[in-house]
Order: sequence, then structure tokens, then C-alpha cells
Amino acid sequence: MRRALPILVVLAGLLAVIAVAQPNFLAPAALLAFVKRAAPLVILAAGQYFVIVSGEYDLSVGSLVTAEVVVAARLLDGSAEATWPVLALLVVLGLLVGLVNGVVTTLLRVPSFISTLGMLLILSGAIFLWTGGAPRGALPPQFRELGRGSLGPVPWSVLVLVAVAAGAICAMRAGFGHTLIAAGDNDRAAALSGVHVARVRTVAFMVSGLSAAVAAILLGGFAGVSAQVGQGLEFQAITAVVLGGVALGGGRGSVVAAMAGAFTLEALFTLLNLYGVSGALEPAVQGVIIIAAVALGGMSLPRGRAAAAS
Amino acid sequence: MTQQLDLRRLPAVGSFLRRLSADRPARAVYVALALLIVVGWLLFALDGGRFLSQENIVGIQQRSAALGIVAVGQTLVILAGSLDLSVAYLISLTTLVAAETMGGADAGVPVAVAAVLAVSATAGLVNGLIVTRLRVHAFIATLGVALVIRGVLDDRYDGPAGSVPESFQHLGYDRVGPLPVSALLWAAVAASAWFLLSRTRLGCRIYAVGGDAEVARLSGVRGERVVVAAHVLCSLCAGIAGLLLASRLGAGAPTVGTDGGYDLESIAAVVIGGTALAGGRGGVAGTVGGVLLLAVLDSIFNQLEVDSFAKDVVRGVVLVAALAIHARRRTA
Amino acid sequence: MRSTPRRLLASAALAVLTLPAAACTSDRPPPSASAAPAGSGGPRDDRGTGAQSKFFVRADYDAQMAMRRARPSGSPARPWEQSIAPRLVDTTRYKKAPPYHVCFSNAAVDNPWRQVGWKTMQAEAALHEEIGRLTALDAEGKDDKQISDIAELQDKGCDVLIVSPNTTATLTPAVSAACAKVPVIVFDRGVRTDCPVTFIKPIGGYAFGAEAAEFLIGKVPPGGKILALRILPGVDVLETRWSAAKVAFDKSDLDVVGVEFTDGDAARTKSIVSDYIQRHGRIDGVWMDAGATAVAAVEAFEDAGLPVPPINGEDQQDFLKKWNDAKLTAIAPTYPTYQWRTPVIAALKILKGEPVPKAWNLPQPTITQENLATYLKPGMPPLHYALCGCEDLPGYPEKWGGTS
Amino acid sequence: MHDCVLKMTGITKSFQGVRVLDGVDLEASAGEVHAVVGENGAGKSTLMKILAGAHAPDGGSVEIDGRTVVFGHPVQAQRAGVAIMHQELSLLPERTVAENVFLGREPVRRGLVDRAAMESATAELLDSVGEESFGPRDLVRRLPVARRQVVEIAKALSLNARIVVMDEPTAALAEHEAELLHTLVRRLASRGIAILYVSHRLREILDLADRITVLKDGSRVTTADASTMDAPTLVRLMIGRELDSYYPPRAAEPPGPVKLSVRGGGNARLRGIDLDLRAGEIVGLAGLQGSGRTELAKALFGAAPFTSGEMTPCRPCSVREGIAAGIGLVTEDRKAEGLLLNQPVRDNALLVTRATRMRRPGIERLLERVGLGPLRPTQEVRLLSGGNQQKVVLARWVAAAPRVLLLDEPTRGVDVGAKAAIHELTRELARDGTAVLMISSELPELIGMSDRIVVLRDGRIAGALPAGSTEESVMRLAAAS
Repeated sequence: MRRALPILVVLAGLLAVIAVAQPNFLAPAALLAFVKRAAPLVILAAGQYFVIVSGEYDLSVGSLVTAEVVVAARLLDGSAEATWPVLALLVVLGLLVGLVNGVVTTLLRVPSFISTLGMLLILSGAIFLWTGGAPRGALPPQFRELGRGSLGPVPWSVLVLVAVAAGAICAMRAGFGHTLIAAGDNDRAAALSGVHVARVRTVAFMVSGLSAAVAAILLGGFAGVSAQVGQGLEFQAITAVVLGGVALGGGRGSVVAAMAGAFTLEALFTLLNLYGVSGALEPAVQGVIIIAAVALGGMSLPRGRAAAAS
Repeated sequence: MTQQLDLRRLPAVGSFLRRLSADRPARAVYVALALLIVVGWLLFALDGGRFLSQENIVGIQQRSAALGIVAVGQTLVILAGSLDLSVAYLISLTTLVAAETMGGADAGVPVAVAAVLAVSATAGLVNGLIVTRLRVHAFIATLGVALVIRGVLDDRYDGPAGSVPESFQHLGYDRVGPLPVSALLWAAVAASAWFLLSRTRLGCRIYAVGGDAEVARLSGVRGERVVVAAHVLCSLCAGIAGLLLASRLGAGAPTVGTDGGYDLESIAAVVIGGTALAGGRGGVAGTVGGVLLLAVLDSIFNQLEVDSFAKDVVRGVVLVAALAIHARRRTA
Repeated sequence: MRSTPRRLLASAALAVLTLPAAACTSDRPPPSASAAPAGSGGPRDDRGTGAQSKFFVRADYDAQMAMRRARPSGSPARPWEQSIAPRLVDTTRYKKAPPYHVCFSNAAVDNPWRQVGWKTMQAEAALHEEIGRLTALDAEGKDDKQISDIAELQDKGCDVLIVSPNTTATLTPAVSAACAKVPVIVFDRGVRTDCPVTFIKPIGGYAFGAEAAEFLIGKVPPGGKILALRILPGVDVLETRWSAAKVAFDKSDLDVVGVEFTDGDAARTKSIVSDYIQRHGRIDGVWMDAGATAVAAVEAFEDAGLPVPPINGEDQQDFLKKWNDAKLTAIAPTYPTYQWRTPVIAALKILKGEPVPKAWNLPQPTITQENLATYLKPGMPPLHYALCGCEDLPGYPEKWGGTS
Repeated sequence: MHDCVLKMTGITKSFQGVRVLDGVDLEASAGEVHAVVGENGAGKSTLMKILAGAHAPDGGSVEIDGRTVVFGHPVQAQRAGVAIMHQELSLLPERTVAENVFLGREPVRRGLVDRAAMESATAELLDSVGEESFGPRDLVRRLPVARRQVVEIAKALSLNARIVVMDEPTAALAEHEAELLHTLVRRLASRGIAILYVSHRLREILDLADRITVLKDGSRVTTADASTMDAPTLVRLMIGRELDSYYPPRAAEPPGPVKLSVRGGGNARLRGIDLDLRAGEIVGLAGLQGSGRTELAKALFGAAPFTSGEMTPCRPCSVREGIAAGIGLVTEDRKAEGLLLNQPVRDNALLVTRATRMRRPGIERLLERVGLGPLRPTQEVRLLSGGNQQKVVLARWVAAAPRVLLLDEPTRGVDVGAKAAIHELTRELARDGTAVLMISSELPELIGMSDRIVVLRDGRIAGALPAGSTEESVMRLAAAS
């Protein structure tokens, strides 16, 4: 929690500024709507965190999200019966993609930047090769309930997010989380202490794949089938994680901070939109803020360490 | 006596080639390229085309020139242990700067070239300073700069703008025999970079800083300056690619860089060419091979009219396979 | 330990940085692409539609407005062969004996519209025995690659070259060069040269935008709040749609409360619409420059528990189905995919020496409540375009991803 | 010998309040091989680093050719004619020999690097040291370690160095490779270069050096002509004290059952290792640097396993199998192979038990046990002192309650208090039935702690000595050739 403090302060500040511009923003309904909207990115950031803290990257999540949505639509084709099996299949697909990423990275020793970039290309190509270029079929209402519906006043996606967050925090507190961070901090030392470095990294990629599957289920549910659904999500997720103070290169930062980073990014989008910095200048402001945040975060590190990280 | 020593130690034959590929990893990519050309030749023959026809050879060169120039720049930053994700947006920006400054007039060309080089050098300087002075990881630093450039583009342009005079379009369309001017430009950029890396102090220091920043420091190399210089040179290459594209397109286009995927594709070409993503190992020869490999692959795809989605799958597999092979060769 | 206060300092600095960034940009004049300020306190001009697009060309606008009312020549059953006010040009100099080698430089197949169109064109080409070979190169959305592709195709022994340009301005030199060697047919987007033998397009973007805007003006009571959703700025075919709508809205009593870019992303569209509903209480009409995310916009109202106001979409099946199921007050102007059949037909005409229109303007039907049932095609994929004109082609519906 | 090139006077240096050098004098003449010897921690490396400009002295002065110099950066020392060959070689493996030799000072002609000049100069340098097995254009990566040292020497020569510092140059070399290096050193000296030669190999020092300076506990004991010295004298001067009495008492009972046993174990660096480790016994492993001590520990642990021979409880062990079988290893290089510097004490201490899903002890009690009781478990390890860092690493293995514990230089870079605590803990573990193998370069420590000493030389076991053997006897076994 202590490590997440700076980003939580920033997040609180942003939410306060939004509330100034739009007083009803802090009403429960509006706040829930905000959380619902942020949920997929927060979940992706949580998954990406596992990979980054172990010292790797996962660039394939965006195209994995698209692939998952398109697969679901084609398999379900608007009929409800197969909803649960298909949900299970999506989860398996996410895990499988993560497994391949992990094995290629750890056993074939391909840098993860490249292995997951290759996976990005392969997934986006293969999925449309299979569907003949554009998404086919449709997602039935039952499938979409998770992303669209709500339990009483609370959207399902918020509940899913809470479950994912709880799961991620538990995993990081459990032995797995500690060995993962150990592998990211000093893989040599970790290996000599009995950490199965290749295995925990592979599991981290699988967690990331799983998070992409969950995000895809929510995004597909929220807005239906689309070929663009996952576009650019990998960079957003990495940005969110880094914004949360998690160091690229591994071994530093908490999953709570990573998720707070994702909320912050989403709040930033909302704020920019609210103040009319829509479209055009939004990326520029975003770019400056990300660089500034990481630069400021780096200032509190000792010189040597930060230099090594660059 | 020195001459004798050299002769004794290195067979005279092949010494030039050996020096050209001071980066030995480049050999693998040329073997792959040769194999691919044979495969291409066979596939073309089966499909009723001629792989080694002048048109096809020109096509391969035309298609690879812009990517090739960017990839040469990317090689420099990667060798120095950094990375540049901002090249795609920078290319878009420079096509616009070029076309708008020229405004269709011949007189504008020198000014435009100067303006493009100034803009791109500035972008590189900013990248380099953020990476070295603010100590922001290159991935985030250049991604951030990319977003800033994108904001400028989105804010100022909503479509192709400016125009390039006829005279400047010679750059993009003319050719000397089977050699397009654009490919000659690429060759010149690659040769300069090769020259820089092998024959200048900066080149030696780029390898040193990327290979082991601490060793470089102990030898009196100022690592930060080297990284900044590499970023400036990389951005200049992006600027040159922007000029080339402007001459090809006849105008500036705000999406030409991102549509071309020059950021990730240039990195892919560099690493396929055997340059280590971590820096310090590899070189321009490998990158040229990597770009040609991708271009020949494209040419085969074109002949066979392969679905663009299948192309992506093949490219992804080639990328990962190439890196896995390089990793194996390293440890073997 | 020492790091904690510094981190706090850093966060505070970041927060400080964020505020002015937001504050100092809030009073900027809206960007040229006419994105109106969304904040209720922000400045705005009287209509909220911003400045007119620099893509707006009065003469073209007037011509398209006229064409909307014109009667196309030819059989209404085969709209892809119809043309509006054709001015025929002689093509006898291109006359050749079959078999023909038809070449096609395609900008991309990266969206469902182009997918449907490309399949339609392939099926059309397969209909004709005279066509010995169809060589197509996909530029993958890259101008530079398309330029190379066009150059490469000229040397493949093509008898005719069909080009669907990726962008207008930038492909002009390449097309001009090709004109010198082979008869060229351009469709969808144009080029800035009249060297192609024929330029095929539906009436165009102004007609699309005006059709939808006029529908909303008719259905939404005066003073009603309109939200305009656009995909992205800078694309000529989309800019014209909005600029025509702007002309119509500016003359009306409607209040355009926002013009937003969706990037064609359904989730973003839904979020934007939800934001506007929350901010303005209600939205009385939605104008869209493309139908891809229309369903997402509709769902935003449904999820907010509000009735769906008058809206326009396009001829994609998911929207038509939603329209039918939810009994929407809607309209769907189209940019018909059947135009992909026409270049092949034109190519054959040219190679046979038959005259073709210099500017081949195809009719551009609008789907309304009255004819909705004819275009609703259960069994076709959600992103299939109803006006593919492909129902009579071999392989339908399976080839287009549908089931019979 | 009268041409005094280097004169260091009254050099003083402290690190975090610990005085490492205390008024040390050192001088060297042109053409002289001047050996600097001393136990680990005597201050040799620090003295050399001050000379090379890597550290600034707190007091004293350095004169080169009669002029006082102050170095702020290693490059300044280089310019002044001081070249240092580090223990860890500072070469770029992916670059050619010539590029490495001239790194940072590439010869330039008309603005361009003059490769021909660079390569011919390198070729000449290599020639002048009689090196024929490789040329200036070979990649350093392709050279064996011994040859890489030649590159370092060539680099020193290219600097026109007046003074060359060699810090344990033969540590990683086999005997015949060391011979070659000696030839080279003599050749350099004959050119009028002053060579400061730091080594633990007494025989080589006596063979090679003209003068010998002995350091002990940060002070100079003596400087004398090598001809007046012999090995026993040298050892006595270096150690120069009675065996300290503060080592914990040895086990009263005879050792228990064999917990780990190797017969004929061998791999790339080791041959014919026969070794038994018994419950309750501390076995000291002695040997010069490069004799294969660390390699033996890693082979037993499974990090670089034996490729031949028999070993129980498992062969070849993987690390995880080794840990599961109750083997633990405290590595020599704490920072590179031991600690997770950015993680808190707790995560470091519990790493092994977490990684292998063993039952975890309470962190408070664990820290108490290794003498870190007052430490907060949430404190980041990189902020701790060397002694406490080492205790954290020990805690990691104590938590796993190993049957066999391998300690590789457990007290290197650790202050006196922590050292005693680590000794106490080690003995305690043995008393509780752990079989301990302890590697140390500090002979008094090794002798004080061990129930039995095994001496390693050139990858083989040279012999075993009983508890209470003299340092001379250990040295004789370790250094004999």
C-alpha cells in the first residue's frame, strides 16, 4: 500500500478536479459508471503488472482482446446455449496464448518485447484469417450481461473487477507473488534460492493472457463485437502500470499501484474530455504527463539504479 | 611489418566482407535471405512470374527504402542500448513539414530539407535528453514523445497537406537502371551509418555504451552524450524517410508513418538482422539484410496475392523464429 | 525512508502539472476539425458545430444535392450498373480481344466495408469468362506501398488497372503515371487528375450526411439536443459527410451539443454517449458519420434506461436488426458496397470498346422504415452491408459469411 | 631501481566509518615488479583503486614522477600513466581486440577512426608481448579468459602506462596459463614499467617480484627485497597474530552421520572430488582464488553440477532438487547472486521457503535467530550494512533448516561484530546437526572455525588437514605446485 501512495494521491487529485467540473461525478451512480468504464483497462493493467514486475513486457494483450471477442462472436453466433462453454474457452485461450508467450520467452530466450510483438502479429492475422477478414456472428445478451448488466445498482463488471483485484492482491501476497518479484529483481539470486524462474515468468504471462480474456469478456459485453476493440490496449496497459510507479525491468512496484495507475489514466481521459481537450491535443497532454510522472518517480531512486533501468 | 602481420592473421580474400559484417550475427540473416530468394524464385516460376525481373527487383527496393532508412536509424539507438518508438509519428510530421515548406515550389526544397532535418534533430534531442537526463526508460520516453507528436499532428492537420514540386518527386520515382533513387538514398544512409559505426569515435562509443555502460565509463566515454547523439541520428533518419515519403506521395500525410507501422516494423527489421535488443551487438549490415528479408517476403506475398492477414501471421512467425535462432546461435 | 517525502513531492508536482495542463487548454478555440468543446462552461459558437471543414467544396456539395433528386439511367434492379447524368466517353482505342488480365490495386481490406466489397468484386470478376486473370495487390493501408503496387502492376501485363486509392492527394502521381500505360479505373475515393477513363463512386458523402441530418431535423422537435459522432478527422469521405450535415444543422433550430470522435471504437462510442446523457440529461437525436458504432450508441440509451432518440446508422446488419427489434426511429443512408461490382463491369466495357461515363455516379439508396424489411437479411453476419448487391452472385450467402 | 616512478605516502581511507587504510606508504621504481600481499581485507584492493582513481583517499598523497597528482576519475589516472587490470575484466566481449585496446582513445586521422593504425598498433603491442594466438581483429568474446588478460595488458601498454596495476591476474588461470602471464610481466618490467602485482599465490610472488610490500589490517607491515624473503616468513608477516580466541568452541562430540557424499565428482573445473560432509561438522574449504572452491560449492549445490562421479543425496542435483534434499548455499557474491536489493528484509529472508513451498517460520523469530532482532522486516535490504545483508541471506537458509549448508565467503566485507555473530550462528547450526562446508580466503577464520580443512588446488583436492592446523601448512598445500 505504501508504494501505491503517490499514485493514489494523484488519482484522488484528478477525481477531485473532475468533481469540480462536474459536481455529480462523485455521486455513487456516476462513480460506479466510471469504475465500470475503467474496469477492462484496470484488469489488463493488473495482468500486465505481473509480466512487468517479473522483468518482461507483454505487447500481445491488445490483439488478444480483439481475438477473444471475435472468437466468442463467431462461436456463439448470437445463440445463448453455449455461453458458459465459450466463456471457459476464452479463458483457456487467454491462458494458452500466455503460455506460448512465456515458453518462447523463457525457453527459446527470445526477448519478450519481440516474442509478444510476434504474438501480436500472429493473433491479429490468424483471427481474421479464420473469420474471413471481418468479425462474424454476434454476441448473445447472456454473454453480454457481464459487461453490460448489473446486479442491483452495481454493474457486473465492477464486481468482476473487485474479484480480479482481490485475486491479484492475494496472488501477490502469496508465495507466488514473492517469487515473481524475486525473479524480476534478481533472477540469478532467485534461481539460486530455488525459484523456478522460467516457470514463474511463464505463469506471469499466463496471468496476463487471462486478464486479457476477462477484459475481452467485459469489453465485448459492454460494446458488442468489433474488430477494433483491443486496439492500442497493450500500450495503454503498460502506460498505466508504469504510471503506477512500477519499474520496467522488474522487481519494483505493487499491483495496487498498477491498478491505481490504470484508474488514473482513465480519470485523465475523462478530465481531458471534460475540459474540452477532446481528440486533438489529448495525446500530447497524455504524453507529457506520462514522461513527467515517470521522471518524477525516478527521481526518488538512487542514481545508479535508475541509470541501470534506462 | 604491420602489413605482414595483417596478412598473416587475416586471409586477404574475404577480409572486406568480414569487415563489412563486423557484426557477425548478420550472416544468419543473409543466409536466410538467400534461401528466401531461392524460394521466391521457385514460387514465382510456379506462379508464372519472373522473380528476378527488373520490375520486381525495383519493386522490392522501392518498398523497402523508407523502412530501410528508418531501420538504419533504429539500429543506432538500439546498439546504444536505447529504443525509439516515436519514429512513426515523426515521419508523418516530417512529411508535412517538408510538403508545407515546399508548397509546390522548387525554391522551397532546400529550406524544406533544412526544416525537416531541424525538426527531426530536435525530436531526437528531446528523446535523448529525456532518456539520459530525466532517466526515463526509453520505452516510455519515446512513447511519450510519440504521443506528443501525435497530438501536434491531430491538432494541426486533418488530412494530407502541402505539396511537393515535380523536381523533388524525382527522388521518389526516378531510377538509374534497376536502381531507384530512393534505394540509392537508402544505400547512402546505410553506408553512412556503417561508416559512422566502424570509422568514427562516436560509432565505437555507441557499441561501448550499449555493450557495457560501466566499462565505457571507466574508459572515459561520456555515455549520456553518446545516447543523445544516437537518438538525434535516429530521428534524422526518420526525417530523411519523411522526405522520401513526401516525394513519393507528392504531399504531406499525417498518417503515413503510423499506417506504415514504421515504429515496430523498424525494430523488427533491426532484431531480425541480428542486432541485440539490449544493445552493443549487431550492426547496419544485419539491418539491411533484415529489411530486405521483409521486402522479399512482401514481394512473394504480392506475387501469390496472399491475404493480408496471412501475411501478418507469417511475419510474426518469421520474427519470433529469427530471434529464437539468434538466441540459439549465441549460446551454441 | 527518505524517499517517501520525495515521492509525495513528486506526486504533488504531478498533480500541479496536471491542473494547468487541463486549465490552460480549456479556453483554446476548438481545433480546426470542428470538435466542439464539451464542457458546459466552455465557449461555443451559436450552433455548436464548429468551423466548416476545409474539405467542404461548395460546387461538389451542390452537385451532390442535385444528384440526390436525379433519376439514374438503367435498370433499378441492378443499381451498380445505373448511373446519374452520365457523360459518356469513347473507349474504342482500348478495345482488345479477350482473355483480359484485370489488375486491381486495393487500398486495404482492413474494415468490414472493404471486406464485403472485395468479396463482391471477386465474385463479379468470376462471372465473366472474358477475364482470364484478376491480379490484386493489397496495400494494407499504406500509401507508399500502394504507389509501389501500382508501379508493379503496370509491369505485370495488365490490360486494365482498377485503383481504389488509399488517400486522394498522395496517390495522384502514381495514378497519373499509370494512365500513360493502361486504361485506369478509379473508384470509391478519387484522385486529383482526370486521366482515369472513368471514376466510379456513389453520389457521395455530402448526400450521406445531408440525408441523415435532414431526417433528424424532421423528427427532432425544435431546440432538441443533437450529438454528432464522427469516426476520425481528416478522412475526405467522412469529412464531406459531416460538412453537409453541418450545413443542414446550422440552418435548423436544433442544438448540436457536441461533436465527438469515436475512432470507430464501439466501447468509446458508448462511453461518449453515456457521458452526454449524464451531462445533458437527455439527447434528442444522434447523427453519425458511419454506422459501425451505431448499435453501441443505441445501447448507451438502453443501458441508461432511456428511450432511443431518432438516430441514423448505415446499412450494416447489426444496426438494421436493432432498428427492427427495438422499433427505432431511424434512417440509414448508405455508401453502397455494390460499387465494387461496377469497376469490373466498367473494365469489360472499356476493353470491349463500349462507352462508359467519365464520372460514373451510382445511385445511393437510403434505408427507411418503409423499405427496412427488404434490406434486413437474417443469417448474414452483423457487420455485413445490406447494399452489397451480391445476392445474385454465385456463392451467396456463404462466401460473405452468412447462412442461407 | 633508483628511478622512483610512484610514491604513495600516508594513504588513509575509511568506508562508512570503518578504517580500511591507515597511513600506508608504497613506492615503486621503473622496471620493478612490486608485489603487494596481505590477507583479504588487508586493504590491497582499496589501495590499488585509489591509485587508479576509482576511489579518492581521505588523506595522504600520491606522487608520480615526483609530481603530486589527484585523480577524480579513472581516466585521469590513465592519462597520468596508471593502468589497472581489474579482477573483473573490463572488456567489451562483442568488440574486437583492437577496439577494446583503444576504447575511448581511438586514433583519428582526418576526423575518422584510423582502423589501420589502430589495428597495426594493436598488432605491434600483441607482438611485443609475444602473443601469437590471436590478432587485433578477433572478437574478445572468442578468446579464452587467459588471453583476455593479454588484451588488458595490451591496453595498458597502449596507454604508455608507467605503472601497471595487476589485481589478482592469475586468479582465474590454470598453472600453465599463469606461467605465460609471468613471462609477460617480466617483459613489461624490462621495458621500464613499474608493476604493482597483487596476488595470493606466494610462490609466484617470490619467483616474480623484486620487492614485496606486506599489508595487514590496513597498515603496511614491511617492504623488503624478495630475495630476503621466503614463504613461511611471508605468511607470518601477513598473518602476524596469534589465532584469535573468539571463535566459538568446536563440537565436543564426534561428527554424526554423512549428510552429503561425493565420489570422483568432476566437471569442467573440477576433477576427482571425494568429499563427505557430516552432521555437526564444519568442514573448511581452503584454496587459492581460482582453485575451484566456488565451483565445488556450486557443484554440490546443483547450480553447476558435477558431470561425472557419484553424489548422494542426488546426482546431478538441480538447484531445486538440491534444496529439496536439504542443501543450501550462501553465495560468494552477495549483490549479484544473493540479495533482492529492492525487496524488504522479510521477502529476502523467506525467499527459499516460499520458492520451495516449505513451512515458513515466523519472521520475527527468524530474524531473532540470525541476530537481526531489532530490524524491521519491511526495511529494504539495499539500505542495510554489509553485515546485516549477509545475515539476511543466512536467515533465508536458516528458515529452510538445511541438512547441508555451503557457505562461500560468508564474512567477506562484513564488520567485526557481524563476523563474530556469523561465526556463532554457523557453529550453532552445526551443533543442531547441520553439515557445514565453509569457504574462506581468511585463513585464521578458516582454521578457527573448521573441524577439518580440505584444501583445493587446480580443481582437485590437494589434501585434508585436521582441526588446529597451522596457516603455514594450509598455505603449503594450497600454493604448492
